[in-house]
Amino acid sequence: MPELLSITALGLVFALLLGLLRVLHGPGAGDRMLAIQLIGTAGVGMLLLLSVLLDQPALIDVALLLALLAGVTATAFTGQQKTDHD
Amino acid sequence: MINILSSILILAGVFFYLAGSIGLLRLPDLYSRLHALTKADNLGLGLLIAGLALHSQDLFTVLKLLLIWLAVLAASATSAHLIARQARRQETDS
Amino acid sequence: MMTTQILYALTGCVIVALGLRGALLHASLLQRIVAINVMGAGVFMLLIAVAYRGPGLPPDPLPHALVLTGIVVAVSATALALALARRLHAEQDDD
Amino acid sequence: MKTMTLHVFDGLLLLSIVALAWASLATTDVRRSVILFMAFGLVLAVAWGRLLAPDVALAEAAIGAGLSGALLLAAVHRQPRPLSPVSSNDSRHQGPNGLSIVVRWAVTLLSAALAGTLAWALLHAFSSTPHNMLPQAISGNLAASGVSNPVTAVLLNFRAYDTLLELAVLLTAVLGIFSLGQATPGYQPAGPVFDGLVHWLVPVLILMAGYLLWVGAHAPGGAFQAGAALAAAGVVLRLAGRSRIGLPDGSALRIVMAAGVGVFLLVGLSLLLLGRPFLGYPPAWAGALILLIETAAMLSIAATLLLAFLGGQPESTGVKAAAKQQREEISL
Repeated sequence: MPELLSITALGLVFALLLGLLRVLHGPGAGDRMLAIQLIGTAGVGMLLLLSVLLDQPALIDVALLLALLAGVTATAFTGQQKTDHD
Repeated sequence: MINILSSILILAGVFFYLAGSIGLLRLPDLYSRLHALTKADNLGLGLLIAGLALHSQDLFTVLKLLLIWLAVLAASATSAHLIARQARRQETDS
Repeated sequence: MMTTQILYALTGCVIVALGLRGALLHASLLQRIVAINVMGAGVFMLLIAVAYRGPGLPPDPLPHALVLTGIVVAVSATALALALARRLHAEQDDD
Repeated sequence: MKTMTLHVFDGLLLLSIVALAWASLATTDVRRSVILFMAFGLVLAVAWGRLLAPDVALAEAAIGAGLSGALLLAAVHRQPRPLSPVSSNDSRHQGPNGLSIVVRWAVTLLSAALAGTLAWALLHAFSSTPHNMLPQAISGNLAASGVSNPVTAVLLNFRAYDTLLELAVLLTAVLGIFSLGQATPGYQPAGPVFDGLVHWLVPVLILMAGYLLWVGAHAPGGAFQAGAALAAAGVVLRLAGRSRIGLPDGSALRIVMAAGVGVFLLVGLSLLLLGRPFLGYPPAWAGALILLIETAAMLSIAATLLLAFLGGQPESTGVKAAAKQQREEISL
């Protein structure tokens, strides 16, 4: 089982690196945000795997917080501020 | 038996992750990437979580895992919508 | 030798250097703020690598506590810097 | 086999971290830089988890990947397109501010020299025999600290002075932000989809904050992470264009801002009156006192971070008028 999990974690890092290429290439900000979403989901997956692999149950909480903050990030990206006139 | 099932689920999860990221890289435009990615990584994480949940002993952990999946699902659906809307708005602007 | 520890510590050094270079070279205030944050992250990585003592062993909690407070102080300093930058631009626009 | 794979995992994770740090600083497009920095924070949270630092990973997930990204993105949205007057697409030949190649190389070499020195010092330190006195002192006294999470014990008991001063630093930062003017304008009301997210995300974040505060005594978590989660709930409300984001008005706000430092000081001084050292908790009360201080600290930290996101004094009418008057005086 640890072998399987560590290889799985490796697979997720590869997914992250592919997402990284999209972040670097863009071209638009939308593409970059999409890639960030992938990196976030891969990060959540990695933390869950590491929590079993390294016997750190607290990493599940980290993954949960990361998952919740993914929503905040997306809204920060698209939120429209009222115009500043002062 | 449970070990085999969970291994299959976890491996399938990683497969979808990789498929999603390859789609993100190879597909031609933002909208098709959006579709590919949101489906693939939600499914990938879902399968991974299902595989890991089979291993966990206590109910609270299983509930947390489920909550993680729901949070990612909702966040990615919302952000996909917002990103698509933003992209459409910028297209009509220019 | 602890490969993991050294790997992360050396990466921390590289990130500190990248951040310092960015903070010195960028013209935009906002990007300087980002660069200083990157530099801080490098220092955090150094400290956490130093605290790591191998798989299965409990790490040293003292650097963790340091980094934890460091993260919170860094974000509030960033906010202060951003507010200063905003005020600076408002003053420049008035001229 | 497992360690081999983990080494490869470490290598690739660090590769992506360095690539993100480099890329976010190599561009002159501020927006791109900030987005890359947010990705950098996300991957860092995984790295902290890998290095068995879940306490730090929690803070990074909430702050590094979430709040500071939101903060910087808001600053990017706010400013009119390029911040630097000279906008050159190619930064390789000439710097964004027209620095000569000589200066750029000098700075690069200087930074590399710093990294080299740091690395040399570290390798030197690693090769000498480690002093385990401090970690042993911490684990030896953990039973008397009132909590079983060693990081919380360091923060709220063994090094409580530092944490008290840190809360004072946060308070100072917010007062500095206050003195710079009023808050940035609010956001436009969210559409139905976004509103749907707000409806469940805000209560879940508040629950998460409570959970983190509670588990902090015996597992990773505590006032800092809880405060950050609570602040994130307020940030979501603000981004969704709500006028009420959970911050109290007027003097109540001031009390909440000062609560962390205040309760900390009160506890410390009361102990002094009882003939104990400042912040030297009696072991029997330590757990309860730490929880009390942490609750106050959580509220203060959340208020501080949320006010930091606002970027100035919130728009209560009295304050606004005063700020306007002050500004007119300055411009005269």
